[in-house]
Amino acid sequence: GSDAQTDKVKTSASSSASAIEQIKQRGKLRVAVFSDKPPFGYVDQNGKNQGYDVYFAHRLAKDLLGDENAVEFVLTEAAARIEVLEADKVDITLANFTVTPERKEKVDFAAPYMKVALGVVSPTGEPVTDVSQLKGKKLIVNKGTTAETYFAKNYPDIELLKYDQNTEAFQALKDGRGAALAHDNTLVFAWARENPGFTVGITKLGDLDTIAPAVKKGNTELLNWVNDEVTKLGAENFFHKDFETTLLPAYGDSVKPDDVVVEGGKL
Amino acid sequence: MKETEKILLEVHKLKKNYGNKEILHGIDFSVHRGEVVVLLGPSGCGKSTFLRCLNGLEEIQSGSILLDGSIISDGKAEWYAIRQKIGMVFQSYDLFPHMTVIENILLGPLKAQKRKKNEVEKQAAELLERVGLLDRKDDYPAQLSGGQKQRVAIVRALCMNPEIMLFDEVTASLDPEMVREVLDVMKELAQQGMTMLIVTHEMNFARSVADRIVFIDEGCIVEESEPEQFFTAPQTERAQRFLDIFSYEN
Amino acid sequence: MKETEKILLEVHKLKKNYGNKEILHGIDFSVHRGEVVVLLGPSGCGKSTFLRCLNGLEEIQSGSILLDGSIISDGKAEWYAIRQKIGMVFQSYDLFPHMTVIENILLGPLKAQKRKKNEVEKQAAELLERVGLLDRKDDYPAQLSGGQKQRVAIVRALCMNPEIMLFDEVTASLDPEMVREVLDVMKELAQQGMTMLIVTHEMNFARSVADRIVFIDEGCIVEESEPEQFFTAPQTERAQRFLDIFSYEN
Amino acid sequence: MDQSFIAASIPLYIKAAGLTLNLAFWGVLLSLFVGAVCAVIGYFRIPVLCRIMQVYIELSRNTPLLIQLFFLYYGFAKIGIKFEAYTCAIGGLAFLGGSYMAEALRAGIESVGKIQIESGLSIGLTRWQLMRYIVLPQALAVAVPAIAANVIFLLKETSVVSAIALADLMFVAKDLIGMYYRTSEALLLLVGAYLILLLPLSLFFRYLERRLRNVGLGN
Amino acid sequence: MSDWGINVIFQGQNFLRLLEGLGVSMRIAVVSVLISSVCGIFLGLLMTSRYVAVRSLCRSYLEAVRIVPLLVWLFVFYFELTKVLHLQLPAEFVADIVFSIWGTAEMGDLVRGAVTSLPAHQRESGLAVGLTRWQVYRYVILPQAVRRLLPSAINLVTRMIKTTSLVVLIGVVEVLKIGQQIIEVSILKVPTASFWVYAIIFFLYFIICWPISLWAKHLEKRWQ
Ligand SMILES: Nc1ncnc2c1ncn2[C@@H]1O[C@H](COP(=O)(O)OP(=O)(O)OP(=O)(O)O)[C@@H](O)[C@H]1O
Ligand SMILES: Nc1ncnc2c1ncn2[C@@H]1O[C@H](COP(=O)(O)OP(=O)(O)OP(=O)(O)O)[C@@H](O)[C@H]1O
Ligand SMILES: [Mg+2]
Ligand SMILES: [Mg+2]
Repeated sequence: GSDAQTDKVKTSASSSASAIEQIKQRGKLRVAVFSDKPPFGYVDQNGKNQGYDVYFAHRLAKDLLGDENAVEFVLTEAAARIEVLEADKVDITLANFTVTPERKEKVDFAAPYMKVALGVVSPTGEPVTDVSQLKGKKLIVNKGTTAETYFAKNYPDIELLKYDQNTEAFQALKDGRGAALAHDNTLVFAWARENPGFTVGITKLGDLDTIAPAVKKGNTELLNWVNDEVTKLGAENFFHKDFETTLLPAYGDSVKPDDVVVEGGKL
Repeated sequence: MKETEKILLEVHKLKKNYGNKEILHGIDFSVHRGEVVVLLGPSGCGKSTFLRCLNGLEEIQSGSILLDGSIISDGKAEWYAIRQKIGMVFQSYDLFPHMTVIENILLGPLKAQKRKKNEVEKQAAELLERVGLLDRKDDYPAQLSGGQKQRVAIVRALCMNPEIMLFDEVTASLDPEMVREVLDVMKELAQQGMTMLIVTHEMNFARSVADRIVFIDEGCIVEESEPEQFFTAPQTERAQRFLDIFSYEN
Repeated sequence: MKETEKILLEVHKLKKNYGNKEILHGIDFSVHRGEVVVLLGPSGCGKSTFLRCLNGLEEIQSGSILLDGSIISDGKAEWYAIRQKIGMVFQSYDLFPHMTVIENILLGPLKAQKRKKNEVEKQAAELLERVGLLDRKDDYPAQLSGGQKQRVAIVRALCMNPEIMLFDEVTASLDPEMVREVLDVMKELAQQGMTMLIVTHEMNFARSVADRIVFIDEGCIVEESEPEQFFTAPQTERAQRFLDIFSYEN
Repeated sequence: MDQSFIAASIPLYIKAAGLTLNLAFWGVLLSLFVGAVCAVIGYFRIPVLCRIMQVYIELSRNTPLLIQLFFLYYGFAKIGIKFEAYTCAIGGLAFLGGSYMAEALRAGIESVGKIQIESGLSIGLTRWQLMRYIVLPQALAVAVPAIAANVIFLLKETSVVSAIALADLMFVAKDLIGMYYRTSEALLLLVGAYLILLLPLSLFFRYLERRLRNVGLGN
Repeated sequence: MSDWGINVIFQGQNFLRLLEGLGVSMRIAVVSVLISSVCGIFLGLLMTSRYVAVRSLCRSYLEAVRIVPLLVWLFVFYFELTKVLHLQLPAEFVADIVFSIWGTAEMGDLVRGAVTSLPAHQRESGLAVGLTRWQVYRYVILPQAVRRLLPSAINLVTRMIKTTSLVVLIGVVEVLKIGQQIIEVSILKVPTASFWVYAIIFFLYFIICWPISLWAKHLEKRWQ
């Protein structure tokens, strides 16, 4: 895990040098990923990075450097996803990074490779089927997720219980600490299937959000390259393959690929 | 002059061990009401231990202690009640540093004896006046000199109206001038008829205040006599050797 | 008897303040080689302060101190080097508690004077032998009695081969017997011709050991005289009052 | 720096500071209580309780608060005892702080001279009165620096409660960063908030410590 | 269900990974404790300086470190420093630095406390046997101060070990994060994994910190 940071003390090369040249010189593409958000970015029981984002990262490395293992994963936390770019710790962030206007001010998003909608899961006995039912109740969300941003912005009067870890959020739902839990609908579906007694009362909420790779603000060279890459990969239906390899085993048939996958950067 | 008829404190065959070491080897001893007894003896002979036993600060292994005719050493008596009748002043300034002079003095009478506040305050003021410290009553111990602290400690003990007062080298850590202040207070007490048991190394004071000198060595009472006799012609060779230390001619 | 021709330590118009308060008001004073001077005076008169100035532990405000003819108080001399010629023993047992007796003694000679280990060890053994503590050389200070500690402290100072020794009430916190042990050591030193400056409250000792008595009151030297004269017929009324404290007749 | 963002966030921080203070206050109070109970148990060497206390102290001092909280929050819910996050937070702080306070007080009590206890006894105080009037007041005074350090430690340690969804200062800062990525602003506000909470406290304790030293308690 | 939970720990490399994570925590703790001890002693001595300016400078450092949360220090050193100075420091190195800065401040305060609690006459006796000021510190003050500050210093060490879990914010993965990774991977299949994993981590911390506490108690007794 932490060996991702073996580079010695050095000053980053002047920004005038070509960004892609730099990567090639280094021989490694540095990508920020999550380490604890299966099935998108996580570390498996053998200590290897896995997931939808990671699969994509390997492909990027292969196309840029000719070796799918020429990638250095920098494990990150939600709160540090932009900082790692700004401080030049990584070249690309692939960490389930939802595109929002605020974030666009800080980083440059490439074309999306995934989309999510929110789902709300609640106990079967007291199902929440409409957001209005949540007034005056507690809704469980995860810090730094789309669900949090969405409810904070659109329903400021719903009290949010915010957890760091997905497991903790779901555990809290089980313990009855909130009336419902809002998260990416993919995860919510999968979880409800494994946990009898809970249903996804709201399956789609709000606008469809897109998830895209991000690069440092102003790094147009790399941005353009990633955009081209996403378009190119669309031609070969790459993300469907990604889906089958990484998401399908986790979600089973509760989620249809076209609910999640974006090919060629086009919704 | 003094009423010495009635025995106030009596000790029979008192033995005291620390661990396996016997420190007091069966002491027989008594003090009459109004009597002033000075205990002398080399360092480590057991004087402090003896006083502490009388006050229940140390458990005794055998023997008995009687106060006013009733046994207090049988484990049945409540020491905290008995201690209200026995005042004790130690060598180290033992005032409670977090309380003012007057609070130090009132603590025992109010909390242990549950007496009325006005009455005790009046008595405390009188006693402080007598030792010349009434104006310092709201000071903290840290603001007092060693001699002043010891005078307050004496007042604190007196304010409990004890039947007997025990003094354990109360001047040993004082500067010479202060020694004098404190001894003067004790002397006055003696003259007013307080029953006192005093451990001291001030030979001149011992000689002038004592009704009786008790000389202890290695946990036994070796000699008991009138002060004049003890200081001019001690009966035992040990006492003689002891007295020699204090006369520095060379 | 003693060679008192040469002045070893000289003090001119020494003034010392603590904050705004002047403690020593221009002291003029000297000690000849081999002389034993005892400083007497009531508590707080400035005796300790004076000794501490001589050893550079306190900065002085004006005046000068000369050791062996050369000025040491001008801020140019290195005190740590001068202190190697001036031994000092304090009232509080000042041994280093984390070192054994012998380590305490060797510290100065080895680290400050950088002398050879064998030589210093030999000298330390001799000195310890003389104060009767050779067998305790590997004990820690906590295992010693107060008197033993003070004897070690004296040996520690002596082992630096000082030209003069300063003693500040070294027996004040000791039991009577221990007082005797320590005074005997000092007396022997005096007889061997060590130059000494002693602050003490042991009047009998002062009388028997001193070549000269210096009486200080309120930061001034009030009287200087031979011991016999001082104790039998002091010239000033202040000295008389001071001496009265020590004779307890009442 | 985005000033409008800072202005908009200040109310959030004020509210969070309130929670932080609230948690710290009750946490410290309970810690002191737990610490005092432990100290008294240790002082009187109460047989069985003494052992239990030792186990508690070792457990609480040698494990992280985060995991202690986790077990309080989720673990107890598993066996049917559901504490509110707020209760857990205070409980957790008390569990952790209790052992620190116990150590501070123990050191304080040990510093009260034997002679003080004996003087207390010799004016006829009972053992309980002795504890109440003589030992504890002096022990507290001696322990003030250590207690002060613990108070500040606990106040900062409250940041861990964000793990159980309590919106304390650290929670708000991390949350704002995660949502809006105004990292500098969020952290600046965080430092500002801690400064306002901690600096007066720290200065006050320094003043207290100096005062106590000047009074010269414990001779 | 619950017997599933404990299995999680023995799947694949999980247990080894936890130990590795513990190794990371320990590496940071050991490095920063060593640095803090050395620097803390100097800081502590500076804090007893006779010059008010030196003292208040040290004091400001201490207050600054105490008031600003470690999280912020980590951010500043890892991200801001890079942005401003273009200095790329490895994350674990930054963790070492930040924990050393914090440890030095706390240790310095402990040393100051211990040194000032020594009786003044110890210093004076040292001077009186002709030692230089530095020698007095070296042979007289420090050895005694170290004995006095030991219990609280050990306290600090265990606290530092426990606090290392913060470093995950700059991408250093230590035992707690690995625990969370293991737990999250099992989110759908083994919901009870968290209890077992946390129990193991609880135990791991305890097994590291407890002997240190015991050792400190032992030394404290021996040095009485
Ligand atoms: N708590 C204790 N444990 C073991 N031995 C003790 C204890 N207290 C005193 N002793 C021993 O008991 C003996 C008598 O001590 P005590 O203090 O009674 O002597 P003392 O006559 O008062 O001497 P001093 O004049 O020095 O005060 C000494 O040998 C001492 O070492
Ligand atoms: N560090 C200090 N700061 C301020 N005043 C001091 C300090 N040390 C001593 N003094 C004052 O200086 C005066 C002289 O003190 P010093 O200790 O020299 O007296 P002394 O003659 O040695 O008395 P004693 O016989 O009690 O030892 C006293 O009034 C004392 O209060
Ligand atoms: Mg005694
Ligand atoms: Mg003096």
